[in-house]
This record gives sequence, structure tokens and C-alpha cells, in this order.
Amino acid sequence: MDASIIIQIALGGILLGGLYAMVAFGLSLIYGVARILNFAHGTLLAVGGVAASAIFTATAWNPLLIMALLVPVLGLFGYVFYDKLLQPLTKRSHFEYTVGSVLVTVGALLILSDVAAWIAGPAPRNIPLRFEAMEFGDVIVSTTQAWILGGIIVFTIVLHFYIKKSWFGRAMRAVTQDHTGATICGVQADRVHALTFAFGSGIVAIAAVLYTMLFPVDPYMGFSLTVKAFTIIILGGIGNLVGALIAGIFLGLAEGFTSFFWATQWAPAISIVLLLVILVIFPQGFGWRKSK
Amino acid sequence: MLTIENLAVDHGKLRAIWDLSLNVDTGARVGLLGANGAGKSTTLGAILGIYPPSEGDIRYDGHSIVGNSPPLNVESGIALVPEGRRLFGEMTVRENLEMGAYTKSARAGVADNIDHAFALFPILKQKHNDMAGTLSGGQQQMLAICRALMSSPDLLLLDEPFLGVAPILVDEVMEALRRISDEGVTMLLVEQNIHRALDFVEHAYVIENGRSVLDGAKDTLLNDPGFSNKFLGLE
Amino acid sequence: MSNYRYWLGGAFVLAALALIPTSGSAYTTTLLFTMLISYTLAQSWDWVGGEAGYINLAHFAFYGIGAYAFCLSLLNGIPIALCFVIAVVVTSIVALVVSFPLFRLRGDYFAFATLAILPLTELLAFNFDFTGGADGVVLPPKYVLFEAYYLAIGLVGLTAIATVWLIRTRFGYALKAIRNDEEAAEICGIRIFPAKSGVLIMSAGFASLAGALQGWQLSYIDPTTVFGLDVALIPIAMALLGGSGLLWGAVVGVIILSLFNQLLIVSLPILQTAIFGLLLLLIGRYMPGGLLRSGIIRNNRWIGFLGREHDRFVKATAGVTMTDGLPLPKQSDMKGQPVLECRNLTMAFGGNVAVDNISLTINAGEIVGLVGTNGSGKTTLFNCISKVFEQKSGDIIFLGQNLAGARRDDASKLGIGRTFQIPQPFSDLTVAENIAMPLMYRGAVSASLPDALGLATQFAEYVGLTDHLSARADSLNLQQKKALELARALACRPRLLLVDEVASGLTPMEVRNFVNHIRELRDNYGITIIWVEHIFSALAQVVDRVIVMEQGSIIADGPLDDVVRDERVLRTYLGSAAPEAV
Amino acid sequence: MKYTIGLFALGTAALAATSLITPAHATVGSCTEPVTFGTTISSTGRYSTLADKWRNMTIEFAKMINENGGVNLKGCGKKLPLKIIIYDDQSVPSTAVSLFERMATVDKVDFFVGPDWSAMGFPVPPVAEKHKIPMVMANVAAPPIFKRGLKYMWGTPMPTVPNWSTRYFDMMSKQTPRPKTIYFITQDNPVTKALTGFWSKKAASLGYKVLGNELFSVELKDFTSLVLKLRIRKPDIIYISSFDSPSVPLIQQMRRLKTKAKDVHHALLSGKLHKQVGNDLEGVTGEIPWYPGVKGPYSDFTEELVKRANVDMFEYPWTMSRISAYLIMVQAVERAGTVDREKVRAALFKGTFDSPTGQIEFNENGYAHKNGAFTLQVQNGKPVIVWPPEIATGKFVYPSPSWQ
Repeated sequence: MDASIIIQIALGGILLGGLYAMVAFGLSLIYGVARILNFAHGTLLAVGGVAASAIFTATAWNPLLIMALLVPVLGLFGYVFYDKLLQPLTKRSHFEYTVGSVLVTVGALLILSDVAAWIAGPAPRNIPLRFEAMEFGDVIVSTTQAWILGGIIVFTIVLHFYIKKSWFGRAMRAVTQDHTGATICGVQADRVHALTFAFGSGIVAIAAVLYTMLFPVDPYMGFSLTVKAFTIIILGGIGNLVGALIAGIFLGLAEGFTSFFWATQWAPAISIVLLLVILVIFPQGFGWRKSK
Repeated sequence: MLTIENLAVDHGKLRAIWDLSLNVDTGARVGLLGANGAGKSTTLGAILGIYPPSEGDIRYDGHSIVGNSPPLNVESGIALVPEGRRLFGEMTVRENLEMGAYTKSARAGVADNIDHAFALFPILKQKHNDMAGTLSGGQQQMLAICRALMSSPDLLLLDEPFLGVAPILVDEVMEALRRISDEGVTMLLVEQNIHRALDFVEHAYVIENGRSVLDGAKDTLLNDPGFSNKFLGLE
Repeated sequence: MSNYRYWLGGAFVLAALALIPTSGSAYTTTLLFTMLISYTLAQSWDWVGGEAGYINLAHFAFYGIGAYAFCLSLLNGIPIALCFVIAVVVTSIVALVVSFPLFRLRGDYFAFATLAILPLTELLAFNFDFTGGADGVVLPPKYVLFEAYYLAIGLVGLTAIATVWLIRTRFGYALKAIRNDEEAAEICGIRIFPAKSGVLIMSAGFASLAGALQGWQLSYIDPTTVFGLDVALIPIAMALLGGSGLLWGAVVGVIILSLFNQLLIVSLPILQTAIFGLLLLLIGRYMPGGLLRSGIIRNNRWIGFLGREHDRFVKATAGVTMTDGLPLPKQSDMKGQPVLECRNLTMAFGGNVAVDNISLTINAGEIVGLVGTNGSGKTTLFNCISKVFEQKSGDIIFLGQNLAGARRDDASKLGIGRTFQIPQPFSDLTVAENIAMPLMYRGAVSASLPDALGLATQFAEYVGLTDHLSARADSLNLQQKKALELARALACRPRLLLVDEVASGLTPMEVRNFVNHIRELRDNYGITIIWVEHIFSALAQVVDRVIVMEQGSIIADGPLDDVVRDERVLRTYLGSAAPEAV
Repeated sequence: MKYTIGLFALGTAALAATSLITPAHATVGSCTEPVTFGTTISSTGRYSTLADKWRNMTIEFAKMINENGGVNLKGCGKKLPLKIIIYDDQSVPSTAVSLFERMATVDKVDFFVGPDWSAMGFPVPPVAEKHKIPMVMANVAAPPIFKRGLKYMWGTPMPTVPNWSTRYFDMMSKQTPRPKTIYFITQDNPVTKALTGFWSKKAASLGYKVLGNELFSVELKDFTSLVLKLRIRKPDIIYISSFDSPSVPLIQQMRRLKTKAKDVHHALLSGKLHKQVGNDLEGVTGEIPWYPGVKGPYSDFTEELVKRANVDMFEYPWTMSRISAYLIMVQAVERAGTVDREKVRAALFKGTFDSPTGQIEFNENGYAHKNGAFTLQVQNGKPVIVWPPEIATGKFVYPSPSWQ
């Protein structure tokens, strides 16, 4: 077995896993702060990807520019979505909050994908940007991949430090860890919730553009991404971005190597089997904090 | 500085505070004493704005602050050391302190206030990079006090600050609180340990079942034969 | 009286449904068939979701597994009746197996993990040879709509009966207890894993029958049809939209959403799904408890009954013999013998030692006060004795039995009853139901639900909650909740009762009343009591001795009068300003 | 009492609502009312990516038939207008079944055209059988569907599994140097699997060495491992049996990792794939049932139809199957000369019909078993028909330079 083959497969796995982790970042932050199972999260990526592709087809803009355009749009969507539809539920009982948020997010999922399919067509699309390949011995990396990989790494680092160092990032973590404690410190919890929704949705916009540069998106594919993201959150721990990145890459690698050493058709199953096995061994996930 | 008049607070359908009045002068150290469930913590929560009052008035610096959100009250100089400390267990000591200075007006003074906190409790400086959740009970309580001080408050509300603090550390914490008080911070202290509380405060209010039943200066209370007995339960 | 109305109403509905194929079009029949299948799925989901409180997003996987098991068996020439049995058996086994990892999780984590099951089953169906892979399973093309329809009516009848049964039985109440508070449920003697696993299997079994019928009617299944994520959330949405946990919730949700969806499909060429989603979203936003919990329905004279909560369907048995006092057994006199012994008991959380090497003995018929400042380890000690926590080291011997490794329900069954410092009643159950819970589950003399409700009234009377019997526990005030805690602990029929701060906040009169109760419990029923309390005056009236804890250790143990004169106690507990004396 | 009344009220309301969406309708088979076809199209949901333009196309089809006067019925002595009832089955089989039941009993359509996909192709025909309504399905290609002994069901699938790649293999056998090895990559789908199943055996008998046969799920995004296997085995021909969108990352990653082969064949090639992978598709060969410019019966009609409906044939190649189904049903009705379902059934049985793709001949199972496809190659970003030579619009470039 050639080392270059292993490196090549690992590269593919890391890239895919990194993208999955990016989907999970926003969901993880949102869940940590608002404790809402946001079923529409992956669909937002799908719709964002469709929009990015449509913009690219029409204007041939640089994907970074498309990102810059989509981030505020999806961010605003996330803010309004929380503020108008979910925030009023916080005043209800815990039961009603849970049920209501499931209905609202499932409803949003259906609406988003159907409207996107109606406007942009249901056909899969992507951003067909091609860069030259670079070769390192037998390992081949395309510049697209390199850019995306670099993008994921830079973004994760920036995000990590932003959440670690910025006032808003601290507030998000504080609300995740102790809601009342954060209020005592002068954090406006409602606002942080809505802003986290905006922030998480903004991250989705970035993930959507990167994803669409590599893989096709269509309006109906979102929910399976949401499922992937939930899997990553369990493994990585809620609100734990580094954990999510590790979990995502771990899943990506597991899929890649299963495909090579066993059979391609079993690759997607491996992540779920791993999840269940890990749950049996560590029922509280890898990075799971004791929750109240 | 702080005046509460005929306060009533409801938790959902249940009334936790029925009729409470008290008065805290600027620079004073006032105690709020009473049994578990008497409504002490709820009173502090109501002052900060966590539990909006159903009736009555809370005035701070002469203005009514009823209906103000906690952030607004923190901004105007009230800080709470809450029951159960409410620290962020997975943030470092330093980050917890920084969170204490979250409000806009407090952000400028972060560095100074952290130095001040470290001077107050040097152990926190030693452990400034440790997660708050790994600290001992006493250290956590010190951190909670310092976090509240990060917003440079004029009025500090303390909810059982000696709870879970090892006896050898109690004196250290109390000494630190005295120093804070000497720097001009007004304090309202909730405590169930009467002797310890009266050791610290100048004036105390006693509440029972959500109503104020007794109040007086420290000496008055100590000399009241009924008071001590009532609280030791040996009437 | 009301019973017969249910049966009459149910029979009427089923009969009307059975007549449809003869009078209506085949289209109406398929439509209703789809609704019957949806109802079975939504309702059986709600047994786990609405009753036990676990959001199971893998429900659709059981539907698919049932469809596969059925179709594959039928294809192999097995008689059709047996095929349905096989579908249920196979699915139940799968449900049992997955319940081991899944029920190690709670709350939303459970939901996250179950969400991953559905893609896994889809992939397995794709990749295994015996499932036919992507080609699916092809049945002979028989037109079985009417046969399938009548079987579906039967299935719906069974589902409805099972739902009513759940509402009226001990099992259903175990689930309600689990939904509210698993810790308290165990304290009441409920073994929670078998209950949770049991309801998951039951729910999976019904889902598998729904899948089997659907597969039979379609005469073909493939992985995406029966495991597809795109339709998996719809039955759940139906149950939630109608009103999760209500008898009529799933029925109404299914009728409304199915008809609405069909109406959209046949009348709109575009955006049907978006409008369908909009309905879900609006209901979630404005009636988050479900349609039937909204005021519009509940306050309506004619259909208000649809929104009734489960407790309105169960009545106490009137014929329970009213004894004088409490229905507790008089315990054999073993005065002076040790009931509880703790030897070198240590409990720590992380590096924080909460109970530090404690040894103590409690004798039968004693009333022992346990005092100490907050955080001194009293409640942790209680939690160790009642097995809420497993101790780190040391032994707990109760009535000669070592409790090492015992579960909470074991402790309860052996005769350890307790109250919680912060009351943990089952919030959305009534007072009577709360007290009835341990009566149904505790020991060999467990009562049926109506009997237990009958007996509960006597406990309620004892603690002064007679007026609140049918009030929801979360509507009580703190003192009433504490009284309820005591009643529930007594209903466990304990030999050792752990009372955690019941008297604080009571008026002196109430305290005296309570003290009399404590004394009476010891004198009349031989219950040994450990009482954590801050109010010395209350303890003084009744305790035989007092144990003082500080920093996880016992610093004094003796009669109250001696203890309060102990300098060390005064200093640490009362915080005397007196100079330190060692 | 209140309860009982309430329950009755509820039941009545539900039944009333049911009947509201099940109105009574029309009679079957007169000479005065339009000839009615009923169909469902997966306009939304998972299959809609292939079918979203068909609703419009179907409406245009009926319009064009009616512009020519309609369907000619000898039995009535006149032309009757054509009406097509269209529902969206949302890509859900049980919905499709109930909609076909609806069309049979409520809308009372005369004939069924459609649906598509195996998931519908299995459960729907028993409905037609039960109501004795002839149906010509469109893109239902899985061979087992036609072996169930159903008597009211025909299909015009693209691809027809045994014939689909005939012309491609014919072409490859005439190339020098002759390709010797082949590697199959297959999407996990009944149709694509059937294609591979047939051609991997056939290829072996044609003298190829089959180096591998890899199945992948639509969920798979990272094909690195698969592509590396290709690089290790170095086949002459890479035969990809997949629908267009799941293989987008495959093609891209094959290019990115510099896969080499004499020819890369994507059996179900479409413009959608081309749109997404762009230049990466250069030199790839594929197959298409029909393309504007290829002359045959109804080819002008079809060209006009796809122009009006704004359907690009290369982008939506499966549209041809739908159009064929409609055309065949119209021809069958005209041949029967009446809307009598039994007579139309007799006309369809083992019948031969015209379509732009050539003659469509049904066997006794209702399977259009003789259809092939034209081989095309993407050259300079455009699809060029390269085989059979008599209709080719360009020359096959071999070995494919871009895959060297």
C-alpha cells in the first residue's frame, strides 16, 4: 500500500468532513444557546447553495463576493426567523416550547425547499469553478480543494477565536453554559438568542458556498445534511466547535477508508454505525458536558 | 440608595414575596436574614430585574427601576453574586471575570478590574487559566464575587457568599468583602448564618414567608433577647 | 356510563369506516387507507413521544422494517397471517436491540441519535442482498386495497384500544412518571429501562404493522419509499399538531393534515408543500401545544372534550376501604435494632468531596435530626442512601442488606422513602396521580390504578391536600408541593423515611402539625425517620437525637440539648463569633 | 351527551370534507366529450429534478394535438379534443396510487399515461388492472415490472435495459487499438444496476476483461477512494451507469485526480451533468434516445413541442420517454377508432408504434424491447452524435485525448 494513496484518501475525507463540520457549527451554536432542534438548518444550506449557484450562473462573480452577499441575507433571515417565530414560544411552557419549535422548524423546512424548487427549479446545481491541479508526488490537489480546505481551516480558526475572544462569542458561550448566570452579567438573553440564530445562519451561508463549489446542491437535499450535522454534534459536544471539526473529519476519514478498504456502498453507513457504537461506549458523547 | 416599598413577586401562579419593604443607604452594609424559602433570593432577583414585581416599587438612586431588564440594572451599577454562584464552568477564571464586564460601560475597565480582583484574591491570579468548574467551592465563590465587581457596581447584592466555602476561607472572603465595602460599595447581604451575617452588616432585615417581620441595627438585634432565640429555634 | 359511550362512539366510527368501500369510490378508500396508516404511525409514535416524553425520530424506520419483514416473508410463501406476526417480531427485536444504546441518552440527545437510525436502515436495505437492494421487494400484483383497508381498520381499532389502555393502566402511568422526572419515578419504585424499552417495542410493533399493510397494498417496496427521510417527519408532525399526549391528538392531527394535503394536491399545481408547511408553522407558532390544547377548541361546548387531558378519563375506585388514618402496614417491632448502617461512606464529585468517610447507625423507631449548613453534605448523604448516587466507597447496610450497586427502585422497594429538598413532583399529573404512583409500583401489594387513586385520597388527607386532589402538581405552591412530596414518600410505604427540609417556611402552627405527623408515623406505623431541618425549634419537639454535619463529616451526634451546647457545633453551624477553640 | 354529539359532528365534518375533495364527474367513452388522459408527474420531491418541466410540456402536447383538430376517432366519425388531467404525485408512491385511484373513479379518465420511476411503476399498474384502464407508462425501466403478468400496462422506458448500450459497444468494437478492459461504476438504483448487470456479463462475452464493479449510494460525495481504485486498475473503458446528479462529484474527482482511460462512458448522459461539470465532461461519451435534428416519425412535431415547452432535450433526455408514451396512446386510440378501453388495449397489445426514436415495438409483456439509443460524445463543449455512422453528426475521437 502506497503512502500517497493513504494521503490522497485522507485529503478527500478531511475536505468532506470539514464541510460537514461547517454545517454542524451553526447548528451546534444554535442548539447550545436556544435548545431548539432546528430541523431546517441543512435546508438553509441547500437553499443558500442553490442561490449561490444561481448568482454565479447569472453573474460569474467571485465566490467570495457571493459569500459576502449571502452571509447578511441568511443572517437576517435567521434573526427574523427566531425573533418572529421562535422567540414568542419561549414564554410558553417547556412542553409547548419543544413541540412548537419542532412544528415551526419542520414547517420552515418544507416551505424553504418547496419555494426554492419553485423559483430556481429542483435540478441540482453547483458553482463550476475550476482551478489547476497541483501535484505533490502522486498526491494531487486541485486549487479548488486547496482553497476550500484553506477556507475551512482559516474559518474554523477565526470562528474559534471569535467565539473565544469577542464579546458576542463570550456571551453565546455564557448563555450556553448558564442562562441565568449570563443574565446576571448583563447579557440580554433574547437578543443573544436571535443573534446566534443570525450568526449560525450566516455560517451556513459560508458553508453553502464552499459546499456548492465541490458538490451539487438541490432544494431537497437539506434534511440529510441536518442529520449528518446532528450526528457530528453528538460526537463533538454541543457548542464545541473544535469537537465538531474533529468529529466531522473523523467521519469523513471513516467514510473514505471504508470505501477504499471495504466497499464504496458501505461508506455512508459507517458514520452512523460508529455513532451508535460510540454511544454504547461513551453514552455522553466525546465532549459532552454534564448537563443540568 | 435603594428603597423597596411593599414589594410583591409571583413565580407563575405562586406568590413568593407578599409584602416587603427595606431601605439601603449609600455605603451601608445591610443584611437580609431569614429561613430557607423565606424569599431572600427572590428579593435579590427582583432588584436586579430577573423577577418582575407584581406590586410595589423598587427605587434605586431615587428612580424607580421596576420593569428594567437585568442588563439595564447592571449598567446602572447593580451587581449580583447569585445563589449557587452561576459561574460558567467551561470558561476560564479570566473569561468569567471578563463576562462580568459585559455591559458597554464596564468594558473599558476590564484590565483594571481584573487586577483589582487578583489583588483581592491572589489565588484567582494563580488559577486564571483554569476552568471555573475545576475550582473548589471557596475559590468559585471568590470568583463569583469578583465577577460581580467587574462591572464596577455601586450596589452589590450578595446571596449567601459563604455557602460551600471551607471554614478556613470564610474569614478571607469576609475580609475581602470588608475591603470592597470600604472602597465605597454598598452591600445587601443574604445569609442564613445569623452570627456571621451580624458580624458583617450594620443593619439587618428579617423576613419570613415573603414578609419583612423585623429590622434594626446590628446592636439592637444582638441585644434583642427574642431575636437570637427565635433564630436558633430555642424559644 | 362514560365507558359505554366510548365503545359506542368507537364502534360507530369503525362501522362507518367499514361501510366506505361499499358506497364510496376506490379513491375515497385509498385516501382513508392512507389516513388509517398515518393514524397508526402518529399514535404509536405518541406513546413514546407524548407519554414517555422521548422524541423518537427513528419511528419511520420501524415502519420500513415491518414493511420489509412482511414483504420478504410473503414472497417466501409464508401464510399471510404469519407474515404480519413475523413483521412484528422482527421489528420488536430490532427495537429492543437499539433501545440499549438509545436509552442511555436523555432528552434532545435521544432525538439527535434516533435521527441517524433512519438513514442507516435505508442504507442497510440498499446494501444487503436479501433485501433486494435498490430493486426493492416486488410482490405479485394483486389488487388488495379492500383487504388491506379492512385490516387497517382493525389495526386502528387496536391502536385506539392500546391508547386508551395506556391511559388507564399502571404501565401508562409509569411512562407519565418517566416523562416528568426519571429520578422521582425510580424513587417511586418504577424500573425505568424496562418501561421505556417496553413502550418503544410496543410502538415499533404497531408501526411495523402499518408498514406491512402499506407494503402489501403497494405490492412493492424499495428503500427510499419506506425509509425516506422526506416523509419521515410527517406522522410526527401530525401527532404534535393535533396535541401530543392527548387521546384525540393524533386522530385530529391526521384528519386535518391528510385532508388538507390531499386538497392541496388536487387543487393546486404548485407550492402545495409550501402551503402545507405554512400550516404546520402557524400552528406551531400560535398553538404550540397542539390544536386541541388551544382555547378555541377547549372552550367550545361541542368539541371541547377533544382537548381533555388523560386524567379526566380515570376515576378512583370508590370501594376502597377507608381505614382510620393511613393505609400503611403496622411494622414488626424491632425497636432498638439497626435499620440503617453507613460504614466509611464517601461520595465525591470530581475533586469535591461531599460526604467524607461517614459512619453512622440508625436504629428502628428512631427519629433522627440531621443538621448542618448548606453544602455540608446532608442531601448528598440522603442521595447515597436512596441510591440517587452510587457512593464512591464505603457500605450502606439497610435491614441487613448491602445496597452496593442497587438501583433507586430497589432502594424504594426495600423500604427507603424520601422527599426532595426542592420538590420534584410529576408536574403535569394531578396530586392524586402523584400519590398513586408509588402505590401502583411499590412492592408486592401494588394496586391497580383506580384502587391506587382511591388510596391516594387518604394520603392526601393526611398531609392536608384533600382540596387539591385533582389539581396539577405544578399549580401548587411550595408548601403544598412539599406536602405532596411527603405524601408520595409515605405512599412508598417506607420503613425508613428520609425527610429533606419540609418545615421551612411553615407557620409555627403548621410546624407543630407536621411534627405531630412525624411522631405519629413513628408511633403508629413504626417508621424510622431521618429529618434534615434548619429550624431547631421544629426538631426540638420530636427528635431523639441530632447528627451534625460539616464539610462532609459528622461533627456531633447526640441528644439535641447536648449538641446545641457543643462549642464546635456552635462555631461551625451557628457561626458564633466566639474565639476559635480546638 | 355533549360528547356523543360532538363525536358525531366531528365524524360528519370529516366525511363531508372527504367528499368535498372527491366530486363526482363525467362519463366514459362517449363521442361528445374530450378524450381524457390522466397522469401524475413528480413535479416536486426527490424525483422532480428530472421532471419539473413536464407539466408544461404535457399541456403543450394536448394543445398541439388539438390544434390539429384532436384525436381522430373513426368510430365517431370525427376528431375529438384531447384533455390531459395532471396531478403532482410529490414523488411519493402512495400519493401516486391514490391519485390514480382518483383519476379512475372520480375524474373518470379514459386512459392513463405515465407515471415514471420504478417506485411508482410497481404499485400503480395494479390500479389500472383493477379498473381495466390501459396505461402507457413513461420512464419505468426496471425489467421486473414487465414480468408481473399485468395486462393493461405498457411502457416506453429510456433506457430499455438490454438495448441501451448496444450501439456504444458496437462502436467500441470497431476502434483501434481495441479496448480490452472495462471498469463498471454503478449508482445504487434499480435501473442503473440493471444496466450494469446486463452489460457487465455481455462485456465479458464480448471479450472484455471486467476489472471492477463498484456500487455507490447517492449519498456518496467523496469519491477519492473509488477514483484511486480506477487509477490502480487502469481500465481502458470506464463505464459509469448513473443518473446525472449523483455522478457530478465522481466526474469532477476523476478529472481532479487525473484518471486515465481510453474512453469514459456515462451511460445516462445529460446536459444537466454538462452544466454542472463543464469542461470536465469533454470527451466523455454517452447516449441519448433522441436529439433535435435526428429525423424520424413525429420528429417535427417533437421539435416544435420541446421548443414550445422550453425543454432542452440534452438537458432533459428523459422527456422523450414521456412524449413517446403520449404519442403511442394517441396512436392506439386512433387505431382503435374509439375510446373503448378494451379495443384500445387490443390495439396496444404487441403493437408497433411510431416515435421520433424509431419504431417502438411492444412485446407480450408491454415492454418496448427494441429501442436503442444514439451514442454521443462531448466535443468542444457540445454533444455530437457519433454513432451509428448513418446519422452521426461528427466523428468519434478515440482514444479520448482529454483522458490521457
